[in-house]
This record gives sequence, structure tokens and C-alpha cells, in this order.
Amino acid sequence: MGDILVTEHLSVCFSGFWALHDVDFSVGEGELRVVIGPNGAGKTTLMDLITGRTKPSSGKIWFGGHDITGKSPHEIAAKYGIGRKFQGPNLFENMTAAENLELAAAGRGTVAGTFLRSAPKSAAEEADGVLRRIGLTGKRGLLACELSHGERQWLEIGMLMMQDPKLMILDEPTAGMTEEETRQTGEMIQNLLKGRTILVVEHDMKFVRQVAKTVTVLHMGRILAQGPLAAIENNPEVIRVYLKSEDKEAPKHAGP
Amino acid sequence: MPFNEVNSMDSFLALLLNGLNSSALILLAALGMVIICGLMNVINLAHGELIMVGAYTAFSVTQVAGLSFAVAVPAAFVVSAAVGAAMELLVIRKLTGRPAETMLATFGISVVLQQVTNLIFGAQSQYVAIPIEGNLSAGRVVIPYYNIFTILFAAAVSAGTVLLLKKTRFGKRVRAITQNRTMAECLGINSARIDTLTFAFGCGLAGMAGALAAPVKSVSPFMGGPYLVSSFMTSVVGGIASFFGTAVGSLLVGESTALLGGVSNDVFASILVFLLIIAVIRFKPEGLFAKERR
Amino acid sequence: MLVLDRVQVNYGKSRAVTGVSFSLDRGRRLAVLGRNGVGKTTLLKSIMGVLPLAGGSIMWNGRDVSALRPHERCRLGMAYVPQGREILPGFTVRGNLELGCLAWKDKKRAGEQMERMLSYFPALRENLGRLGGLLSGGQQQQLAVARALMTSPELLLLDEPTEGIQPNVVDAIGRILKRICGETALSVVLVEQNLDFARSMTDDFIILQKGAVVCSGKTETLDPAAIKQFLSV
Amino acid sequence: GGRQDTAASKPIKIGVLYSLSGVTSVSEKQLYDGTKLAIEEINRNGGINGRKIETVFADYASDPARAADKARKLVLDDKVTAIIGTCSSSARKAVKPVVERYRSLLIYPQSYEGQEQSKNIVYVGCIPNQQAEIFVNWLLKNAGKKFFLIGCDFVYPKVENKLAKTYLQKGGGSVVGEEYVPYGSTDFSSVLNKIKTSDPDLIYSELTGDSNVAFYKQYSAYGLKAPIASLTTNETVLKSIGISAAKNSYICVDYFKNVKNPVNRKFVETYAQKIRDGTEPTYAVMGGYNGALFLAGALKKAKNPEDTQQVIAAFRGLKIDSPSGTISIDGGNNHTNLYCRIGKVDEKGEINVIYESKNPIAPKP
Amino acid sequence: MKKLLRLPVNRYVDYGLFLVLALFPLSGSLFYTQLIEKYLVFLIFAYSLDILWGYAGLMNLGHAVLFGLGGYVMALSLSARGGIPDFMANGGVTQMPGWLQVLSNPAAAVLAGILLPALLAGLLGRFLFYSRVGGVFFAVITLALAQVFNLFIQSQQTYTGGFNGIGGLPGLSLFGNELTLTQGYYFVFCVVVLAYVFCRCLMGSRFGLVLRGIRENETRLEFLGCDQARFKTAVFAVSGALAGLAGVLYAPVNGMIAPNDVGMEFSTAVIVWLAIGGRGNLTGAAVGAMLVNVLGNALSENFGVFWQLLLGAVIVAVVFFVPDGIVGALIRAARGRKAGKAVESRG
Ligand SMILES: Nc1ncnc2c1ncn2[C@@H]1O[C@H](COP(=O)(O)OP(=O)(O)OP(=O)(O)O)[C@@H](O)[C@H]1O
Ligand SMILES: Nc1ncnc2c1ncn2[C@@H]1O[C@H](COP(=O)(O)OP(=O)(O)OP(=O)(O)O)[C@@H](O)[C@H]1O
Ligand SMILES: [Mg+2]
Ligand SMILES: [Mg+2]
Repeated sequence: MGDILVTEHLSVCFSGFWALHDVDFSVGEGELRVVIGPNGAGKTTLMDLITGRTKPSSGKIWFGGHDITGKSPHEIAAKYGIGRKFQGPNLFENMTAAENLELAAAGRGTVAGTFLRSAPKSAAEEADGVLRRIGLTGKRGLLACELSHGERQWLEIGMLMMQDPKLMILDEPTAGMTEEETRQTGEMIQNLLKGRTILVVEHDMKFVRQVAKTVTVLHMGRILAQGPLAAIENNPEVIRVYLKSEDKEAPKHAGP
Repeated sequence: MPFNEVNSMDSFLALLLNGLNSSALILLAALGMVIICGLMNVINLAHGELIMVGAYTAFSVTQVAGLSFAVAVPAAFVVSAAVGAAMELLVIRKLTGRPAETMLATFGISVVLQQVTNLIFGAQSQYVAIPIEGNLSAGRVVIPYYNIFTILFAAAVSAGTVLLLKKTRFGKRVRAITQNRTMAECLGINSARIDTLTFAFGCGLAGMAGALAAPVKSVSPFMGGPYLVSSFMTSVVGGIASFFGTAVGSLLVGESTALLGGVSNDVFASILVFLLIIAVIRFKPEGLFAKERR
Repeated sequence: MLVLDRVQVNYGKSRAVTGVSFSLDRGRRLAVLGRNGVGKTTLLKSIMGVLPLAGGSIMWNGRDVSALRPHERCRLGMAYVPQGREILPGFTVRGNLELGCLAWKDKKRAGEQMERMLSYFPALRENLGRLGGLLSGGQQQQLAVARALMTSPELLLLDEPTEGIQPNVVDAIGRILKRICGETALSVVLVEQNLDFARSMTDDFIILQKGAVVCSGKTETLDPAAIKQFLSV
Repeated sequence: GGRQDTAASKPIKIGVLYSLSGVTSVSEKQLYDGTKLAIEEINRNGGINGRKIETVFADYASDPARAADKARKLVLDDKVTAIIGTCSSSARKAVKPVVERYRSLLIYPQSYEGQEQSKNIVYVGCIPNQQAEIFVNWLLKNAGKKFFLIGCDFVYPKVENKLAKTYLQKGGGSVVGEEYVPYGSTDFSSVLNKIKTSDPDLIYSELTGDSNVAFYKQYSAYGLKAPIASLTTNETVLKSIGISAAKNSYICVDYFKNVKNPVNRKFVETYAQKIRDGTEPTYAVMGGYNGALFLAGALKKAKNPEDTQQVIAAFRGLKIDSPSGTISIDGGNNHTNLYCRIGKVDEKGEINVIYESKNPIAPKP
Repeated sequence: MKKLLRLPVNRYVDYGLFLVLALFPLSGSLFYTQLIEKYLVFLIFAYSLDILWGYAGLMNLGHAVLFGLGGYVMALSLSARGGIPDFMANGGVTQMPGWLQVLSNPAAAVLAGILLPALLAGLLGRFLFYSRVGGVFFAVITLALAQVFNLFIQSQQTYTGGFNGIGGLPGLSLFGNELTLTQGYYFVFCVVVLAYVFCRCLMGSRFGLVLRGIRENETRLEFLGCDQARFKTAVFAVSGALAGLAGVLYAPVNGMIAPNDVGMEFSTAVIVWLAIGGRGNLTGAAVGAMLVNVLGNALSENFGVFWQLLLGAVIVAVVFFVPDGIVGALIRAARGRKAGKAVESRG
């Protein structure tokens, strides 16, 4: 399988601050790639660039053979099929959970196409199905702002399912979930992988271990390391900047 | 539309100075708006009426009570601030976080203020004597002393306001509340009191603008409308929360009106200035001096 | 000392916290655990005063604070790290930190406190002059913790403070908090999904379900059965 | 006695339509006061052949569309014989189709730009040929040749200035500048600059409302000396302008408080007694007053004062003794023969009548 | 029957209002029938702002511009029926300009009166929304536009009648026959009902859903593949067309049009109707428009000078006690009773 997403010499500068620097990054089709790295390494920024939220200062982004550099977010989402979950939940606060899901599939295509009386039946059914899968069936009529943090995270994932993109970008999907839920999310992500490519950003190493095969580590706007999970976890640089604290007195981290 | 020629350096200079004077009045009027709109996110449609309250205070102090104009300006500040504080305590406060509703409420208040003034003073415009007579003239350029006073006063008040908000603890608290009310409270800031003070301060500035305008403009219950529109435009063009932006915005509006009015006519000039404002916002959608955001 | 007595909190007509009672001694640390949407955040907000009580009372150092506003509770020594960070986007990192000690007259003490925080969180020192809103998620989270500590609180309310923070900084935060607790008899209420972190940090725990305490005890004794029963779906 | 509700003693209903709220309320309050004084006086003196006049008041809040609504209400619902009212041309134009359609009658008390006639409207105020022509010629003779014309940007000033220009041409004067500002504008800096540059002998102004007041003030602050001649300023406006800015300016209207005749002396006294808000009678008050007097005259003359058509017919050539002199309705065009007077503001802020036409001037709309 | 019972409360209000309006001419009062006919036109105007502000969250402070454009086109057309209109002749125009000849065809005028505002709104939307002008900035631009338009109308005396406006227009006519008052009333009533049905269908469709999404969180919507600028432009244009339609009807119904009807004042007036009635559910727009106008008319008669003071106080009170407007409060009350159900105001 070829690479579906490729970046070439990608850099971005925010008023003098280089958040990403000459990044050559690629993901194969059908792959599940995890991106880790210290806070402020530029992970979210990379996702911003891919989805068109931020324009690069230099470099190119290719997706499925198309140049998508500098394209607008809606085009990238609708035409090329890249979907994204944001780092913090980003919802339609005063609309119900069900409406949030419906919206995820409603806005694509032409304006005139939406003038029809309502969404096709299949879409409503699909929304019900998704609600069941994310465990919010009982809260379908609640407004998004009335949901708890974790529930909102689930709703975001649900919206992604509705959107059904070719490339799914998940920025810290398990933040605020219990360990059990995190595990479930991991499973769900592996299920979702069928027929698409997924990019996950996470700090929860347990979760990373559960889902990851290949891991990319960003550090200070550059790729620090990339490779199989085991290699990464033993990479002394990665350990130093990300995994273990330098302080010798660090208490033993209890865990499996 | 035919353009007249500006026939000499002199009259160009005169135009510039006139523009500066207009800018100063606009700036004074807009400052209060920037504070209330930029810092509290309240679109105060009663802004013009607070300017009117200031003007009427100046009228009452100088013509009715017979005191000096030097008393009238601070009095206008105090009275408008008091009206503002009352507005905040009675109405605005209860509508925190509902910008559209707040705006409507202030619209209602503006109508009430107009009508109450109308009932008390009548609809005819009131006389306020010009406190500093005479003018400075050099060749074709004439500038009344009072205009010079206005310009200096506006500059001083703006500088003072900026210092107050940027350098003092009060200013920091105000800005903290603007950005995240709940969190600011959790950090020990009494948001309720600060809100009232901020709103009152903004209104006080508006009142002061009214007092300054009273001797050269007309003082009537319905005088507020044009001030509202021009302050609104000015603060938006500058970038709502930026004082520097407001200063630049008022210069832009004042000078371009004066210059365009100079080479053409006032109607045409106002139309052009509005179009200019539309263009500025179109190409700088957050105003000229917006903060960077993520 | 913090004492909650049958605390109830409503959202409109629906009740999110249905009667939680516990007491927390000086210098002790309590973990509040529970699945999503059980009311942990709601409970913490009500302790800080962000949400009003619908019933019950909250005592703090022998004083009934149930009716006080958040800023008054802050002045009585409570500090809050909210879920979702809530950084003031238009203030610089330094500005955000300074807000924590705005009430202090003593400039020098404030300076020292700031210095201490920066040494705890080196990532903040690098970004001192940048606007808070521009920081990355994890950096903001660190800033939120540091800002709460700036007030030199006696009671720290932490809502999932490790969310989005890189593993080694999570460790560091744990270490810092412990150190401070040791030095100043700081009490902590910690809402946490990261069980390892909660275990290493706290002395006692309560588990919430549907807005009520269903299980409580010493953290060491937190057994897999309880975890399975109350924390898994 | 028994009930005397026969047709002969029933009051006659007329509509009074002014904005006491809204932006034009200053002028309209004056019109209203004039009308009110006149009707009180008529009723006190026995009414219309023994029948009282009953007024139905409606406020249109300076909104022409609302004026039309209210006129419709007065005619259809209240069934008034005639309406006296409206101030701005836009309001009158809005009411015109209403009174024409229902064959009713409007007495329009304000001066306006002319160019209109209607069978169903009686115009009691000045039109340009009764003011401007004389004023311009007098100014040319007594004040200077170079005119600077200024007005708000609407119909009345533009028409007035157009006429002024033709009179100027005939009289050998010249126009050194002509400016219009948006209605309600109060910033005159660029205009003042132009005035300074063009160095006129005289400013000829039809500014109204707030613009008018602000202009006088700023003009004097800039130290400009050429006198201002205005068709729109009156005693009330002068108060807002202040003596120092207003002195030496000229005003031309059909009536001043200081007009010397016994009727006016009595009127000024009554005014001071009844309208206790510190204002003085102006030409607008007089318009409202004259309108009501004319109407009363027509009602008296008509056989059946409730038949509007008869009342309309009765206006033809009707004459009254008004504080502004003996004036009459022109036979052909439903406008009024009025005196023309020019006043100059002295150092004490009083308007001295320095010119008065010998006879009323015939209207040429 | 069951279906009828399950309708959200505001629908009952709609139907009730329409029923009352349909029966109104039976009251026989000539004056009030004519007045209500005018207010019916305002209903369309209120709907047009509601789909823009209530649903898509775009607060247009110059909405009367769109209304006025339609109105002026129609007024010009009507006044040109009998040759060159007065105001043009006075301005020195001796020959009927070509465009006016085209407009004097009523069908062309109606079409132009609807399409021109739509076009203006569309162009403006295209110009603004693609550069992400929104929120207060949109409000300010539209406010500026209202000012420009007003000044423009006033300064072009020869073509617009200037400050005095265009008056003395003939009433409604259909295929060359002038309608009687009652006929005209029912004609306007039918157009209102059609406009209502149109808006309701449109807002119930996915288009409406997307609009509400835009109001809530437009950036998020973009990452779901929706070109928000296009939707905003579309709704602005539709709203413009409706407002234009209202204007087109207004000119003959009111018999005149003046700068007052196109400037800031009238724009704020609609905003007030929606604020008092409630927005984002169409019902509120209708209730607000009717209530404010009817009360305004009644109060101005009985309270003289005080009525505007009262209006101001009422606005404050409504915002204060029922911030979602009257209908919003009604819906909320109903929702409180059967909690958990998705509600019209949101759906
Ligand atoms: N729009 C922006 N303007 C200015 N600086 C920015 C912007 N976006 C990102 N940055 C900076 O770029 C750096 C990288 O941020 P980014 O959010 O990509 O980090 P991250 O790897 O996602 O971190 P975390 O794990 O904490 O989420 C940060 O220092 C941030 O301050
Ligand atoms: N603003 C609100 N209005 C109405 N209901 C709310 C609101 N906020 C939260 N809720 C409801 O209250 C319940 C408790 O929410 P809370 O945020 O306290 O949960 P939590 O335990 O913190 O969950 P999480 O671990 O996901 O953060 C949830 O069911 C949620 O739907
Ligand atoms: Mg990130
Ligand atoms: Mg929570």
C-alpha cells in the first residue's frame, strides 16, 4: 500500500515562533499511526495544517495524490474526506446530541441539496446507530452543553463516525475517560480502521500501547523518532524528553 | 460627483486641523464604547444617550446652576457614571453572557433616557456657552482655542485610560473578567463590583465627551444617535479591544471625513467614509489592530 | 478542614449531585473517582462556589461557606483547577500567573512565588511572554495548575489535572504537589481518571455514581472489585 | 333644562395631528401650542355659532407613514370635519392622498417649499415667493453681494436655494459657495473651511434642527464675521444658539414676537399666561394659530359646518385678523396671503423687525 | 388528530394568529383593516429577519435596506404609471429614463423588487462572509450600510423623491384591476401564509439545521465539510428576497415610501419585534411584529407623549423577564412540562 498522506518540508511560523520545522511525515493507506510528543511539540499544529485550519509557512501536503496545501477546511473535509476530532471538545453547544450527529453529515455538498424537507431516513437511522455505539441513546435529546466532559468526548467521536472520512484524525480522544472507557475507545478505533486511515495523538501510554504499531514522536517542531512502538519506548531520547522525568527521586509509577 | 480642488497648502493644513478636532471628539466618544464593548462585551446602544446625559449635565451646571465649565466636565463624568452604574446594577448584570439580549435592553434604556430627558427639559436644544472664546489664526488657518483644548483633553483622557487599564490592578482585574468570568472569580476577583465600576467608568467617559461637545454642538434629547454610530464604527475599525486601534480609527474617520468633505461635499464624504469602513472591516475582519488568536 | 454535608446540586430541574457528604482533614488528600457524567466536576464546582447549592452545606475551617461567592472562597484559601483549563487567552503566561496573587500587597513575596512556580514548570518559563491562549493544550494545563498554586492555597481542587499532559510532566506534577503538601499542610481534592496517578497522590478516595457516594475508603485499600464495579462500564 | 343634544349644539369635531414625540417634536410643539391657543380662544368666545370645537389629537411620532395612518383614523374612525396638522413636507405628502381619497380637509400650518396644490389642503404657512424673493433682494441692498448658500440635504433647502440663486442673478449678486450637509449632521468643520476660503459677505442658510444650532455655534467659534441670514431660525432656536453666536444675524419669516399691533400684544400676553414653559411665540406657533383661526372662520361661514365640502368652499377668500396682521386665503390656490418680515438679532438677543412688507404678499406656489 | 396534538406550542400560536387575521376584516372597520393589512406586510419582513438572525445568528442592523430597496423599486414603478413622476419633473427630468420604462411594467417591478435585494444581499454576503466577517462586525457593516443607503436615497432627490419620499401611490392591483380593501387584505394575507410555509419548510430542512449549526459553532462545521460562507450567503440572499417582497407589497399597501422606511430606525424596529416576540422559531417574529405595532398604535393614542417611554420600558422588561421573547418563554414553559423532548425552538 502506498502512502496516503505525505508532507514535504512542512514548516509553520507564528509571529517568529517556529511551531513546526521542516517536517517530512507520511502515513500509509489503512494505517493507524500514533503521534506522541511533549506538550507544545507541535502535534496539534500538524493536525491543524493537514485539516486546513492553519496555513503552512512553507512546504507541501499531499493527500491521496492531491496537493491539499492551503485548501480551505471545508474543502479538505468534504472533497478529500479528512475528518477530525479536536483536542478539547468542540460541539454545537445549544443543539441536542442527535442534532450534533445529524449536522456532521448535513452540510456537505451544495446548498440547494439541503433544501429538501429533511435528511434522508438512512441518516436518521445512522444517527441512532451511532448514538447506541457511543452509549448516549438516553441523552439524545439533551443539549450538548448539558453533557459531561466525557460524554462530550464520545459525542465528538460519534460525529466523526457520522462523517465517515477516509482519514480520521483524533486529537487526544481519551482525555477525561476512565481506564475502562479508554480501553473501549481503543477497541472502537481498531474497528473503525477498516477501510480508512487513522491518525491519533495521545499522551496516555497505556492507550498507545493498546493501539499502536508505528509511532511518530514530535519534539520542538521536528520529528524526533519514528518506528515500531517497542523501539520508541526504548529510545533514550524519547525517554528523556517525554516518558521519564529526570528527577531521580521520582516515585515509582505504579502500573502494569 | 465633482471634486473641488484644495487650492493651497494652507487650506489643506486647515482641513487637517479640522479633522483632528473631529477625531478628538470621536475618540472621546468612542473611548467609553471601547471599554464597555471591548472589555465587557456589552454592546451599549444607550451610549449616545449617556453622551447626551453628560451634555445636559454641562447645561445644568453652567446655565442653570451658573457654575463654571471646569465644574461641568467632572460633573458630567460623575452623573453619567452614576446613570451607568444604575444601568449595570439593575439591568446589565442580570443579562451577563447574553449579548443580544443585553444589546436590546440597552436599546430600551436609550429610548427611556431620551424620553425622560424630553419630559424634563423639553425637546428643544439647550444652550451651553463656549468656555474658551477666541481663536488662533495664521493666514488661512484658523483654529479656535476651544478646539485646541478639546484635542489636548482627548489625548490626556485617552492616555489616562490606557494607563489605568494597562498598569493598575484594577485594569488587570477588568481584563481578567472579560476573558473568563468564572475563572477570574475563582482567582479571587470580585467580578460583580468590577463590572459595575467598569461600566460606570465607560459611561462616565461618554458623559465627559458629551460635556465637551455641548458648547459647539447642539444639546437635545435626540442628539445621541450620530455619536452612537460614529463611536461604534470607530471602535470596530480599530479592533474592538484595542485603545491604540481606537485612536487610529478615530483619526481615520475624522480626517477622512474632513478631507473628503473638503474636496467634495459632506453628504458624499459621509457615504465614502461608510464605504471605507466597510472595506476596512472586509479586509481586516477583526479590526485594524486585533490581537492574535489561536 | 473541609466538611460537606449532604450537598445537592441542580442543573435547572435535574439533579446532578444528590447528597454527598465527606470531611477532609488538614493536609489530607482525597480522590474523587467515578465514571463519566456522574457529577464529579459538578461537585468540585459547588465546593468552589461556581455552582450554587440546592441543599446541604459546606463548612471550611469551621465556617459555613455555602452562600459565599467564588472570590470570597478564594480569599479563604481555596483554589481551583478546572476541567478544560480555562486559561485567560489574552493574558501572557506571566499575566495569568500574576492574577493568582493580584490581591497581595507584598510585591516581593509575589515575585518569589512566581519564581518558585517557574522552577516547578520549566515549560512555562520558556513561554513567559506569550499569550496564554496560544499555548498548546498541555502547556495550558500546566499553567492552570501553576496559577492555582500561585495563590498559596490551603485547599486545592483539581479537576483531572493530568489530562493532556506528557507522561514525565504528570510525574513531575505529582511530585510537586506532594512536596507542597508536605511543606504547607495543603489539602487536596482530586478528580482523576488516571487511577495510577490518583493512587500515588491521595490518602482517601470516594467513588461517585449518579451523583452520590457509593464507596469510600483509604486509597491503598482501593480494590479491583470496587474498580470493576464502579469505574468500568 | 332638558338635554339639548340637537345638531345645533353638538360640538364640531376636528382632528389635530402633530408629533409631540420624535425628532421633529420641537417645531411641532410650537404648532400644537398655537393651534391649542386658538381653539381655546374660539371656544371661550362662543365657539362656532354657539357650537364648541372638539379636538381629537393624534401623535404621529415624526413618522410620515404613521401620519397617514393617523389621518386615516381621524377621518374614518373619528369622522372629523377637518384635520389641522403635520409639519414636515414628507408627513404632509403622506397625508395628502388620504384627505384627497376621502375628500377630507387638511390645514397645513408650516412654511414649505411650494410646488404643490391640492383641493383638500389649505396651506397657511409661507412659500418661497413670500419670503426668499424679498429677503434676497433686501440683503443684496443692505448686507452684501456675495452669498454662501448652505442647507440640509432635503427638498426644502434645495428648492429655496435654487430660487435664491435665480433672485440673486436678477439682483446682481453672486454665489460663492453652496453646501449641503446630511440631515442631522452637527460637524461643520469642512464647510467652515470652505466658507473661510470663499470669503462671502453673507451666509444664506436653511439648516434645520440640531444642524442649525451647531452651525451658528461653530461658525462663531471660528471667528467668522459675515452675518448669517436664515429662513428657518426662530426665537426658540435663538435661545439654544446663544446670544454671542446669534447676534447680527438676519431672519426672514412672516411673524415675529416683536411685531407691533394690538392683536399681537394681546396674543403675546395670552401666550405667556397659558404656555408656561419659558418659550416665546414664533412663526411656527403663529402658523398653528392662524390655521385654527382660518378653520374657525370657514366653519362659521359654511352652512353646515360638518360638511367638509362646504367648509372647503368657505375658505376661498377668507380673511382673518391675526397677530401677524390681516391675512387671507388666496382665491385660486388654497395658499395664504402673508406678510413678509425681516428681523435682525441685536446684542441682547432680541429680534428687531427691520423690514415689513406693506401688504400681504400673494402666494405663487 | 394525534399529530395535531403533538405539535409544539408555538404552532398553535401560529395557527391561532392566522385564524384571527383571516377573520379580522369581518370586524368591518375600514381603518383597522387597512392598518392590519400593513402589519401583515410587516410579518413577512419579520420572517425574513428571523431566518437570518434567529436561525443563522447573523444580526443585520440594516435589514430595512433590503426592504426599502424592494419598496422603492415598486414605488418608482407605481409612480411612473402616469408618466414622469412629480419629483423627477421638479428635478428637471423631461424624458422617462429607460430603466423606469422597464419598471413601469408591474411584473418587471415585482421581479426586480424581489431580485434586487436578493442580489444585493448575495453580493454583500459573498463579499463579507468569505473573509470571515461575523458577529459585531457584521452588525456594524450592516449598520453602516443602512446609513449609506439612507443618505443616498435622500441625496438623489430627482430619482427617489429625497427626504419626502414617494407618495400618493395607487393601491394593490392584480392583472390591471385595482383591488378593494378586503380583496387587497386577503391577497396580502395569502402571500403571508405562503411566506410562512416557505420559511417553515426551509428551516425544517437540513438547510435550517446547518444554519443553526452555523449560529452555534461555524468553525466546527467547516471541519465537517460544510462551506459555511456559502450557506450564510444563501440565507442572506433568501432573506433579502423575502424582505424585498415585503417592500414590494408595502409600497402600494402603505401608499407611500420614505427614507424613514429604509434607514436605521426601521431596522431597529424589526429587531425589537423579534426581540419581544422571540427569535429562531418564526412564531416569535409574527407575534412580536403584531404585538408591537398594534400596541404601539393603541398606546400612542391613549398615552400621548408617554407612549415611547413606555415602549422603551417594555423592551427592557421583556428582555429582563423573558429573555427568549414571549414565544421563547412559552416554548420553555411547555418544554419544562415534557422535558427531554426535542423542541421546535431548537428544531
Ligand atoms: N495559532 C497559534 N499562534 C501562535 N502560536 C501557536 C499557535 N498554534 C500553536 N502555537 C504554538 O505552537 C506550539 C505547538 O503547539 P501544539 O498545540 O501543536 O502542541 P501539541 O504538540 O499539540 O501539545 P499538547 O500535547 O500540549 O497538546 C506551542 O508552543 C503553541 O504555543
Ligand atoms: N450545564 C449543565 N446543564 C445541565 N446538565 C449538566 C450540565 N453540566 C453537566 N450536566 C449533567 O450533569 C451530569 C454530571 O456532569 P459532570 O460534568 O459533573 O460529570 P463528571 O463526573 O465531571 O464527568 P466527566 O468525567 O465526564 O467529566 C452529567 O450527566 C451531565 O449531563
Ligand atoms: Mg495538542
Ligand atoms: Mg468532569
